[in-house]
Amino acid sequence: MNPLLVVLFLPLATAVFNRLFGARLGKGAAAGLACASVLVAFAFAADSVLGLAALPAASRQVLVHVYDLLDLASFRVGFDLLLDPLSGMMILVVTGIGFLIHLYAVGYMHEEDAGEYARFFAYVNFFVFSMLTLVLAANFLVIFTGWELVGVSSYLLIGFYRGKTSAADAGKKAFIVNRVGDFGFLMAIFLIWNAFGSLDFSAVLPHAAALSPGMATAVGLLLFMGAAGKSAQGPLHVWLPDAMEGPTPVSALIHAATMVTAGVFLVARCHAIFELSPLALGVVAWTGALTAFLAATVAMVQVDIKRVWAYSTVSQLGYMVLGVGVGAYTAGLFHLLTHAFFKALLFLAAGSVMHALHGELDMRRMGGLWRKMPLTCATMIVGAACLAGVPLTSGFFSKDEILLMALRGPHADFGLWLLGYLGAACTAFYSGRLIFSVFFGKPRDHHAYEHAHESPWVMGLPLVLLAVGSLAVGLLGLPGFLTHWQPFTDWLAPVFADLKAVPEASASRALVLGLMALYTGTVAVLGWIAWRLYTGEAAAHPADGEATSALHRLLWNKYFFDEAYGFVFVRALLGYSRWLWRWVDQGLVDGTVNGVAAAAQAAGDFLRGRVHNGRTRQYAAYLAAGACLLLGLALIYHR
Amino acid sequence: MIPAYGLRDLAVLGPEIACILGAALVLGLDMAFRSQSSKRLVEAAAALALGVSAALALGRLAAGPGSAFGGQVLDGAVPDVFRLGLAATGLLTLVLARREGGSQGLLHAEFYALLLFALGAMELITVSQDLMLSFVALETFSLAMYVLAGFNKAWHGNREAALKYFLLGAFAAAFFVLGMALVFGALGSVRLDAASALLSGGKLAAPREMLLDLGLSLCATALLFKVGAAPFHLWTPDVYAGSTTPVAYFLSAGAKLAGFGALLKLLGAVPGCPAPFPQILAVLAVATLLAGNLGALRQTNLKRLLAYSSVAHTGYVLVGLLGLGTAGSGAAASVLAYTLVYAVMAFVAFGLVAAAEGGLKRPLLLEDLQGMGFERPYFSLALAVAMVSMAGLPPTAGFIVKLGVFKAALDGGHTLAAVVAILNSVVSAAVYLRVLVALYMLPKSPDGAQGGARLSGTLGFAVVALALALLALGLLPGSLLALGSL
Amino acid sequence: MGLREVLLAVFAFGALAFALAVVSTRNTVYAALEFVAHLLCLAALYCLLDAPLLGVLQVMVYAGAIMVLFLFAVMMLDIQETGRESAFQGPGQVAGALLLAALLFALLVFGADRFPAAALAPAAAPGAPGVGADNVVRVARALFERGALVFEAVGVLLLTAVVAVMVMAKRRLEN
Amino acid sequence: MFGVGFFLALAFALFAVGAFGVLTRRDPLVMFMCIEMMFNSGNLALVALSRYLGLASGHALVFFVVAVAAAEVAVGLGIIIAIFRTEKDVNVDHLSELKG
Repeated sequence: MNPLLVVLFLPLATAVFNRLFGARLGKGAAAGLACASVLVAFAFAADSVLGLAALPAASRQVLVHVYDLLDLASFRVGFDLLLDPLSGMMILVVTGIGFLIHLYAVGYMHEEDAGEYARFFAYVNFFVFSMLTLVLAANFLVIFTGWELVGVSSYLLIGFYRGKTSAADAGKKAFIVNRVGDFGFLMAIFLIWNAFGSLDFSAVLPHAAALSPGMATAVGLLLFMGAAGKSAQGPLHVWLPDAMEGPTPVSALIHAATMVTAGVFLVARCHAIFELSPLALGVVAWTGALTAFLAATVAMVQVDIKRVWAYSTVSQLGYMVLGVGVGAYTAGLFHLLTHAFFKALLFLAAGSVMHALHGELDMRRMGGLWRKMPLTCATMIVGAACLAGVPLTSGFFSKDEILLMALRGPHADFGLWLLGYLGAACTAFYSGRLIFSVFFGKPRDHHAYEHAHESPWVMGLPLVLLAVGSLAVGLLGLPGFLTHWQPFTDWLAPVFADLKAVPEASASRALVLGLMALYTGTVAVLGWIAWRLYTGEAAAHPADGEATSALHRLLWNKYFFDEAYGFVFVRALLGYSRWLWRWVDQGLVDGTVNGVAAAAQAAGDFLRGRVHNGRTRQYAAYLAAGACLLLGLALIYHR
Repeated sequence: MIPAYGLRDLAVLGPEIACILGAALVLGLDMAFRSQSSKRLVEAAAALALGVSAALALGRLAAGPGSAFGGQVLDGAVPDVFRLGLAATGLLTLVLARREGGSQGLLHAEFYALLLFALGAMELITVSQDLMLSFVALETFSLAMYVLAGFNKAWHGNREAALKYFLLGAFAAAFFVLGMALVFGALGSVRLDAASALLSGGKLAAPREMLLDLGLSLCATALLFKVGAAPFHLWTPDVYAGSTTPVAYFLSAGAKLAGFGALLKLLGAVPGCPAPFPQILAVLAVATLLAGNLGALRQTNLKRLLAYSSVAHTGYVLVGLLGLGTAGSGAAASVLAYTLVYAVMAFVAFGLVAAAEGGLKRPLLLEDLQGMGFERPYFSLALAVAMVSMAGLPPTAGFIVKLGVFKAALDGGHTLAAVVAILNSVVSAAVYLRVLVALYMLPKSPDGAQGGARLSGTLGFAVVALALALLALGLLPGSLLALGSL
Repeated sequence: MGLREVLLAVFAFGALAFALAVVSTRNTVYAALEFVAHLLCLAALYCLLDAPLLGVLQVMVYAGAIMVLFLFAVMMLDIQETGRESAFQGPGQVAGALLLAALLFALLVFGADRFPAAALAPAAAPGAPGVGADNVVRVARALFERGALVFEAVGVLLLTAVVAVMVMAKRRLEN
Repeated sequence: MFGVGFFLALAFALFAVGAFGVLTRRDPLVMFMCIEMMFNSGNLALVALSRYLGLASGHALVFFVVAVAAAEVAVGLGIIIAIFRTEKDVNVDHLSELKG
């Protein structure tokens, strides 16, 4: 039996078992089983990937046929799995980080009763299975199935806390916004089916050039519509911040590390189609860049730490999409990999803080926590440093590569780079802001501070492992001028071997170093500004809706004026961000989504109230009108 | 010359004859044994008749297409599977009636007899090539259905449902009569095979073609009324909500199978489905999808929700019919597959409604399901599977059949209708999600249905088995798609 | 204009006039009687259109049996109550219904009557045995030879109707 | 003057009058009579067309339609009587509790 089948189906089997019998087994057994299954899956995945690595680079593709989904004379689709360097990397991420998050959840969820506990692990295992189906798919039908399954499991987990209306609403929103994206994906699949008569990647992607330019653009844009829904790219990002209603490990696993990267994965997988259409690639890149910048500015004013990380995730996904949009697939995927580590870490650390403070998430009520929870503090600083792009961390290398490609790559554009750069500056600011507000300065809520405590080892261990991983994973993709040892690029090279021009930035070493210096300087300055603003006694957090009084305080307090114009600039940006969040993001984008839903409901109510009013004779009138309609159409369109 | 009809002709109608003889048997048994114990006997006889009918339909399927009674009847793979599906739907209705019948006053010989008469007529209409025969069959099952809808006259809802259904159904039937007259004027007969022979031979002058189109459109009105296509659908929520649950299921699934079987025959009269039929179907499909999905969006009464959902599903099937003009689009097969899977999904849904409303003196509401997810795990999982399948998500059979109808429409060049249909599945996701939210995410409501929702006996077994079948067909859709090669 | 034409005109006018009377009469009993008159006009038209068998059938089954059922129902339901209420809903609904009915009529006439002769199937050659001469024999052949299956189906329909009426007529089905 | 077109037009007119009656009358019995009127208009069209085409098979169709209509009347009146037997007021509009 192929080890891939174990990787795929073991989590499913455990999920089913835990859902049915987990509650009776007790907590320990349910959790142990769930963790063990993912660990075993990881081991088998590693084994498969090692086996793949042993093959010569050009033939690193293993197709596993599970069974025929349908087999007609003209048309065959199998439940086929494809292991290649791309999916190999993804299964390691899903099972590896998935395992650490399982481990963390053992501690995090321990207050739930046995039934809920087993249910949680069943759902998470089911999610792992769904995500593996998605990444291992060898044709569009299987990838769509996986795509929908992760949607369903994400939805189940967002609404995990029963009786919480906000959780149910968030789950519904996530599901429906994703359906909008899926509509595009499904249309793309139909177009591909029509054009190629097959859904197998092996029959479609190598022959993508057969598509007419217009068709390639249509397919590309529709595929990206699906990708944007899953990867929370504006304006379909509205579901992701609300999705934080779910348990924290879920946020870490699904809404940061794995599922949301599915869109990036899809674009990378179908790059052959995107490469045919400069328009589609342009839309991808600009969507990514705008999302990266705008979401980063919104993150600057959030006070709920999970929401900060949520908008940060939207922003970082924007970078990945920007990366694949400018043709820097390897760079985008590398950022996917590093982000999976450090964002999982950041969410889990946030969960640890939340755990310590009994559910408190408002950073305005924290402060000085480093004394109480040094381990959480240290690991979160590591994660935030990676996120902010502090030099020599993994995030620094991966983001640097994307920005370089945006400036000098095959589809470069200065505007893309500028948006990316500004977004990176904002990222540095909000990362610093969060760390300093939570862990440094003076405690702002003494009662909560007194009761804070470090989390147990099952939660601490994953934090440490992820912190180490976050730092170490950067070594896989050091910049080209430092070393010729490029394991990540080499590993993915076979996947992107079909690209005509090797997507390498044509930049001089001086430019590269200059840019690195620029980023480093930016991070340092903004980090310092954040430190000054958020550790002092007069911590600069305005209360809700008190933007004017904060401005007032700013003017009143000469201290800030003395510092630097930078503060004024930051203030202005903060004001802008607040405006962006409140009016554009919450008002316009979210409002549109809600508005469409409300309009549909109003139309439904109209139908029910006015048309279905229970009066037989009125029904008969509609019947007669329908007959007239039929006759009229028959007369108009007669042959 | 007297045409010689013989046993060979009767053999083609075996499945119908089995139903009708079954009805006679049921009435006879009831008269012979007037005791409590005869109820089981009557039920067994009805089940036997349906089983025989199904077996004979299967036999006809294996035997290949057969023409009988001078071409008035023509079966073939698609009609035979429709007949099989109808017999199965009848059996499922018996299962539902067995559970619900006691409390809803359905366990009478007349109920079984009317059900069998209706099924016989429904099966007949799917093989009929003669509009007059179709009309008689249509009226036979309509009359039976009016009375089934009002079977329990003690209930106010039953009375209102019966009257509404009857008045509107008779009104729709009048259009059929006039349409038949116009077809007679155009052709000199009311035979569908005559129409297709003349049309494909190019022997029909343009004005006569037009008269034929008008006549067929009017006939289609009555059939579209039965399947609940907008704007002929307004009776559905009222009648489903007013009838007893087994009858509501029979009205939704049986009428869809028979109605679409008949529509396929009707459109077979115009080979290649030329204008104006695609335009008519496209307009109706869009209207039906919107009416069904939007109407269901805020519905709280579960039976009404299922009625609107039934309307929406009719819309999807109409989308599939759009591919009829294009060879190789598999339109007929997609319609067949969709209606069959709908019958299964609807059974699971109505079966669970029946299980949950047991003993409740008012209609079952969405809030009664709140918190069931964990108290009644099997009930809830089965309902969840049905809802996911109705929403058309993988890996369920609902997804596969939706793909089939979308593909048929796209192959027929009806991109816009397909896009509207796919967009509608976004709306419908919201509809079915509300059921899942109630089951799994909301706290138990204080005055929710108490004690019901237990899956037991034949109904429990059938519901769980068919919910699993929906999943299995989604994962192994080969058999479903094999319908395309019929 | 011969006698036949005059009779046709009279009965056609009568059929339409009584039809209008049925929909506009408030009292149900009168409406039923007007409907009988309408049916009798139709029967006369059938006879004039060389369908004597159908004319007789119309009188016996429709004007006779069916309308007796209607009148019986009117008696059973003690109809006076509705008589007092206005028969129609508000003017808006009447106007809407009028519009719909007019539209239906216009579409049908426009569709079918635009090509009065060409739109119809070719008529039988002159001299061929028509519908008039041996009408009963011809109808009988059509009914029992090629129509045998439909005839059987009508039998089942009537049986179904008997059972259905039985269900509706029983005061309460014993459990 | 009295060609087939005339009778078709008459049939359509009767059909429309019947439809108008169904849409406006509240008494189920009168509604039902109007439906019967629509059936009859179909029959009239069939008779006229049969005469024009010289086909007796149209008469057979009318025969069947009458038989079907008779069955429908029996069942329909059964339903109406069963429902309104206990009501004081015979009015379809009063049966509109099922709605929404």
